[in-house]
Amino acid sequence: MSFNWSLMVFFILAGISVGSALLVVANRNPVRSALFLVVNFFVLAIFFLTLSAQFIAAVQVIVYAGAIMVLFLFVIMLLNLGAPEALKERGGLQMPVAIALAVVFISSLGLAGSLTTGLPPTRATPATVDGSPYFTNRDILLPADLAQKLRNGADPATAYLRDQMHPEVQAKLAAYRDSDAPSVELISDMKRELNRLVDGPNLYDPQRFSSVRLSRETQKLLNSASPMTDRKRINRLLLQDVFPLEITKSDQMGSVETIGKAMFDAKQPWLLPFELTSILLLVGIVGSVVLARRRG
Amino acid sequence: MPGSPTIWDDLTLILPLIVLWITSFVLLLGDVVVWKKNRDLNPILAIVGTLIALGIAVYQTISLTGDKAFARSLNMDALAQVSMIALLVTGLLAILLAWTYLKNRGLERGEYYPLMLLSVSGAALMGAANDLIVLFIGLEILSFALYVMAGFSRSDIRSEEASIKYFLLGAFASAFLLYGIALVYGATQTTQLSELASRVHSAQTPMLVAGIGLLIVGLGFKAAVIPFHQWTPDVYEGAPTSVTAYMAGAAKIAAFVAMLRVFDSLAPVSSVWLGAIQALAVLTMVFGNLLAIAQTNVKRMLAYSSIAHAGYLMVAIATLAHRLDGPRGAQAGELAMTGSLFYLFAYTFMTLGAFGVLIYLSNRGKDYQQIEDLRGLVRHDPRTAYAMLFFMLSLGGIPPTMGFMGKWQIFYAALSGGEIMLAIVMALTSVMAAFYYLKIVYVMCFEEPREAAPAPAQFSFGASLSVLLSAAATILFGIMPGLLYTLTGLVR
Amino acid sequence: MHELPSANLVGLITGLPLLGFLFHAFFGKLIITRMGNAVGKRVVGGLATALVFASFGVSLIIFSGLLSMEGEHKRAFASLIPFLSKPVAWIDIAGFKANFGALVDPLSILMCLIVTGIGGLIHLYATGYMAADKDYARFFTYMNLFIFFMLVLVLADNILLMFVGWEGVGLCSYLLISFWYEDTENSKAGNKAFIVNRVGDVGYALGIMAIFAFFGTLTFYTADGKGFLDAAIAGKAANGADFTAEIALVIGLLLFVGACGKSAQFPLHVWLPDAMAGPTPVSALIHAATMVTAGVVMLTRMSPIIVKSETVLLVVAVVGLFTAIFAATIALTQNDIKKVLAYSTVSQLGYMFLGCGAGAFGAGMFHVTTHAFFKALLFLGAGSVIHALHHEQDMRRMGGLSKKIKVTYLTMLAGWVAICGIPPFAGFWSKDEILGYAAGIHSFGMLIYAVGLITAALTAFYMSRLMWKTFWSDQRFDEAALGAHGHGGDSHDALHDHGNDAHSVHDAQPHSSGVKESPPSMLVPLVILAALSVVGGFIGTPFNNFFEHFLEPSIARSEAHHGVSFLTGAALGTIAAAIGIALAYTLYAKRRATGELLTEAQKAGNLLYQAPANLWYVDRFFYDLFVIRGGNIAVALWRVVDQNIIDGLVNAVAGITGLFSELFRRLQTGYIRAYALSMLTGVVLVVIALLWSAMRTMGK
Amino acid sequence: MLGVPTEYFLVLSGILFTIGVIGVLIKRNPIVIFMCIELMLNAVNLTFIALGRHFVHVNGQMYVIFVMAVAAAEVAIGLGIIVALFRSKETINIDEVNLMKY
Repeated sequence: MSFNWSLMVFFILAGISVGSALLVVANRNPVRSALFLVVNFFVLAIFFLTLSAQFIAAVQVIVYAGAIMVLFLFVIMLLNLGAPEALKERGGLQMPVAIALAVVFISSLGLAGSLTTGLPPTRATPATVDGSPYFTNRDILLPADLAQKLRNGADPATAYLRDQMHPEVQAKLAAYRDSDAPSVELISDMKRELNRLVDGPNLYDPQRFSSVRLSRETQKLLNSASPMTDRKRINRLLLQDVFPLEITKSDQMGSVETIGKAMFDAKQPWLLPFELTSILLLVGIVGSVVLARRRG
Repeated sequence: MPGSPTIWDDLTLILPLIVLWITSFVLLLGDVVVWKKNRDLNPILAIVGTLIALGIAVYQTISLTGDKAFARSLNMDALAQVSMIALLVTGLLAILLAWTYLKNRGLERGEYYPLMLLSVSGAALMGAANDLIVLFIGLEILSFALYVMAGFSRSDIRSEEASIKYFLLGAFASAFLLYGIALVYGATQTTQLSELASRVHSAQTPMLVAGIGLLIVGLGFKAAVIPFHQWTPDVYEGAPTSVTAYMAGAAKIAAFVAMLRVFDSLAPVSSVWLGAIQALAVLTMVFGNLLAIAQTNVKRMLAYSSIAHAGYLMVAIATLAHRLDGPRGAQAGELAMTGSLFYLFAYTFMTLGAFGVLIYLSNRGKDYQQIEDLRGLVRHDPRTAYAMLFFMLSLGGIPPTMGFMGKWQIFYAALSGGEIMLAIVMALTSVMAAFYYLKIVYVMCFEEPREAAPAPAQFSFGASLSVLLSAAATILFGIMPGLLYTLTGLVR
Repeated sequence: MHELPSANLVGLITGLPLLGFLFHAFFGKLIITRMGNAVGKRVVGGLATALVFASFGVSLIIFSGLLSMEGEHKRAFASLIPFLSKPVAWIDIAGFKANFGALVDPLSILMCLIVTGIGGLIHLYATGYMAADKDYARFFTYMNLFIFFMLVLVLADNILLMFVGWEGVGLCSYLLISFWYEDTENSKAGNKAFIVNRVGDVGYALGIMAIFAFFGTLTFYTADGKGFLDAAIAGKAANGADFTAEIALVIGLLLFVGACGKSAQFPLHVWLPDAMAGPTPVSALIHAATMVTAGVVMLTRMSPIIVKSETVLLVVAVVGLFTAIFAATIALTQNDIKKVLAYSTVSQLGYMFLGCGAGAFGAGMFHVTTHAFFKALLFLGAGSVIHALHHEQDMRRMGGLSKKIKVTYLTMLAGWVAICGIPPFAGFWSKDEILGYAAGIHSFGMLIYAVGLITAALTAFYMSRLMWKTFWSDQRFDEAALGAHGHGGDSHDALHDHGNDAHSVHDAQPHSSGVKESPPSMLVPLVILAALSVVGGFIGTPFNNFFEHFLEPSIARSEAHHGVSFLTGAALGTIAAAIGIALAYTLYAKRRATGELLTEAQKAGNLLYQAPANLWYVDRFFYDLFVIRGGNIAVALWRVVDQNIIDGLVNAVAGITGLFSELFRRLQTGYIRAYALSMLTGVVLVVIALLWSAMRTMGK
Repeated sequence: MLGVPTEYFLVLSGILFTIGVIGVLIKRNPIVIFMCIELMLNAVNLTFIALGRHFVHVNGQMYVIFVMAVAAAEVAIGLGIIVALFRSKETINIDEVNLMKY
């Protein structure tokens, strides 16, 4: 790699975001502060986009830059706070001490390596993002469900896949009970076997996969490519289609579909917090009503 | 699928919360649409709703149906259930107090009780959270309602000041908490507490350490631990007294139950955080008590006292660190859990009782806030004075009150866990506490009333009942701690 | 019989006063308003008294049961809940267990008898003394509550429950001091009492911690020998660790600090004289006969731990001895009759501690018992005098009462001979016993003995002074003026000038004037106590020491022994008392008219040297030596040490804490930015501390 | 931007967070203080998303959704409080909100 373009873009955007953040703080005029905050939010939205968080990026623009900042500006205008002279900054120790402490804060985090060396070992380049077809333990999102499905073998595809697995693993699956969380070994076994299936011969057979809804990408690949060259890719996609929720389809990690499915899947821990945000918003509404009423 | 939990089982587990939510909807709509003028219906319905929720919670606790719920985002174990009971009791007493207080002030706005019930549910969620993000949302539900309630007295500039101080500092603190959650997630790839417990040991990276530090900050703010405490006296003083009473009890319970949960699952890396918790505990005990001495306003004094009590509870958290050090440590950890729950019950009863006395007295038209206002109370209102005396003795940890029993349990836990130094500091600072609690007793009993014969306080059902219930509990559970221990002892 | 008969009745001992407390708390005032002042008060007071006497009766039953018990220990475990014979769990929390149980043994039952017996008499006295009080019901509510807590204290079978009783009596004392709290000069007394007691309580609480940390239990004794005192006697903790003298030193000293607070030992004695502001029955019951001896009871209960450490014993003895002589010298200078008795109490408590310190816990308890008789008597007698003189407490305005209030005078006389240590009255036997043992302490026992004898002489002197000034000198008040316009003088009597509150008997007979003997309800207790003061000592004579023999099972064996033979001791003790009385006679008998020596001496100064030719050389010598010099020293002691240094210390501690509090509260500036800054400081410190400690542990 | 290591994003978000902290500490206008708090929250969001990408985990993004909901409710309440304060005090200088102290 001669020149890392993406790094350069990153640094440019990072510079803009830090600069706009600094200007939010440094500006005396609250209107300008708000506008620089909008700039900052937009830059963050771009970052989100590149971090495979398409949905969040959209929400960032709509909710933050759109709704929230408009509200801020509205209040500033309402209170007629455009004139910055009203709030002359006073001298004193507060500012230097505050800045010094904040710098100590970030540098202690940085120097101690909290932000740079703290990440647990993981693949340098995520499989499904860079196209590698292999699974890791983390790709198995719902190990319990995967184990259940494999054990039950309700449809021919699942049953076939299970039968292809190592007899020992099959025994383990048979012994798996719903009430237990799958052990780490079982997860590793399943991952290893899935990777073996990916490596193995083409899994596709129209009969076998008749009850599986194939994604458009899979169909395209099945129709067009020569079976030999894209065997691994096809196998991976087929497995994803058989276990749509249980294993990652991380090339679409940030899509509305993934997020929506995760959000409303009773087996994932997001349903409750999602419902709770409605309570939170209710508190917000009631609170604003109380605050907005005239005195007395 | 038979055997595995369905969504209905999950919903059953949070049935008390659902009752609270439904009650708040009914109150919100009813106040605007149905019974526009009949203001007394609001507290009555709120009480009914809380009582139903309390009944369900007690039933569920006794029948021990608790389990993880909502795909492990909630952990409705005994700790969650018992803390929910504590919160509902706090809510109940606070509604009774508010009934009197709001009526006296002409503040009977329909939104008060729904806000309070919603915040109770938020606090209960904090106590039940098995996921840091649920904890965060619970905390925000609790806090948002409290920010608004602190500023509920719109004609009082102090109330608004309390509101904005609480809001800005609270939001600041919760940003730190959130950053802490993010770093813990980065270090362990999970935010579920039950998962954390098994992962933290192998993930002792600087990122985890910094994350834990920020969690301490975020939760320490809510719990009013020094040096994250400075909002406490101002907000306690400025907020309407009924809100202060509620806030003192509910926020303390929620923050400490959440802390117990978090640090229980962080016990495998206790060597990392124990020192900081110990230091904060000492700091909080010493300065909380010290600062309370010079106060002349009862509400402010009780605010510093609440800080001091947070210090005692931090001793329990520090004891939790020894949970994995052999059988003695495990026993100490259990004791710290059960002891702090007992203590939280005690704290909520005696604090709400003390504020209740202020509210009851304010029934005379004048606001009773200064210690001076209580001069010679025993002469013209002996019953109220004795109730206050009892709450002060209990807050001071003098037997045979509930406060003593609670303090003793934490003391005992600290001793069994080997936190000898903290136990000694706790004993010494308790003496310091005698200075200011007894100042009130002294002023009430040994000084002449300023006015010859102030008008007797009008009888007010809400405040009287609330004070009576608190006093009864403080005495009963002080003499017979076993009764409450059957409940708090479930938390192991 | 190894079982205690009627063990199921033990709970009644505490139950009956508790019942009284609850009844009066809820219905007392109602009864008085409904049934009228006269009848209602009789019902309330009578019930309160009857319940305490009933409790005394139950104590007697248990006592006789205990006597009939066989076996070495004479120890039984009962419940504090009436009609249960087995103790029930009070706290049973994850490995920590404490019973709501009673330990019935000679020590506890002796104290029960004293508390309920003397307490009952004082209740009876109070029905008369408080007859005109408008808060009559409240008074008896507190009194019954006090009896309950005191009984919990002495009966508790574990040190935590004892602590509950300990704090409970403190609370009642606090409430009862405040009962008539009007005088501004004493307005800080209540606070002082509480702060000083809290200092003691910290010692006690830390002692409890230390006991728990080492022994792992807080129960004194158990049936199967697993209590911590069992362990202390066996010399092994439950986990097998040796119970060494060092551990005994730590625990013993901490507990001793606690005992000092409650029992008013130097320098924690400052609260007791001020506590006399309460009604006289309260002074007699709480601040003389029962509560203040709790420290001695506690040390006796803990004797298996205390005797293990020579150092602790010595500290107890020295502090006790010093307190005894220190307070006795102060008592010389006081003019308020109750203050004299208060300092005398402090001094006598010092004797009791001296006994404990000598390892003779039995002798200490014996003095607790006899002191309860005669000091209760003296206080009640003083109350009777005060009442007769319409709330005059200043002895300078008394005199000549021996003929006016005969019964009071005669009973006071009995108390006087008892406290002076004249054989064969009660005080003689117990004081002699203590001094005898004190003489046996180490090599310097004789020194202690000598100081003890001097104290005894001082005691005899100041008590005789009190008698002369009150009863024997000429009358120094205008009888007609008494009662006509209330009360004369500027005494700092708490009973004095309080408009709305009780004027007790005085108000009951509003138009009477002159000196009146008290009503029978007050005299009967006086007579009974006088009889006890006369003959009470015979339970513990060296010839047939029933008392100490009875108490033996409760007390650790120590190496205490008599340093002087009985006859020598008795002779020396009597001589000391005689010297004190003679001195008082020579000084006061001649000055009957004024009864004033000290003040006149200070005023007149040199004139006295030019007094008439028939000077009694002895008189002048003693006068010069003891009254002018000694008196000045005593006054100086009182003024400088007591009023300034110790009081000052207490105030300084409070002041310094307050100062720091004021200082630090300035950090609370009210600015949101400042608060946020302090939060950020906290954040930075916490994060850095965590990272630092993590790096250290990871580096390992 | 696949080639950018996750750590870079973490450091960037740390810096943004710190700038927010400084703003909270030195600004006098509560609205701007509040904006700085929003800045802090957004910095945390960036952390979450970067970590989510690192772990190929949808969790990181889920957290952000909740944080955004919290932020929205917070804005509603916070601005309400500020407007209410302005109405009664006629000033918005946070240093004049100083009735209660010591």
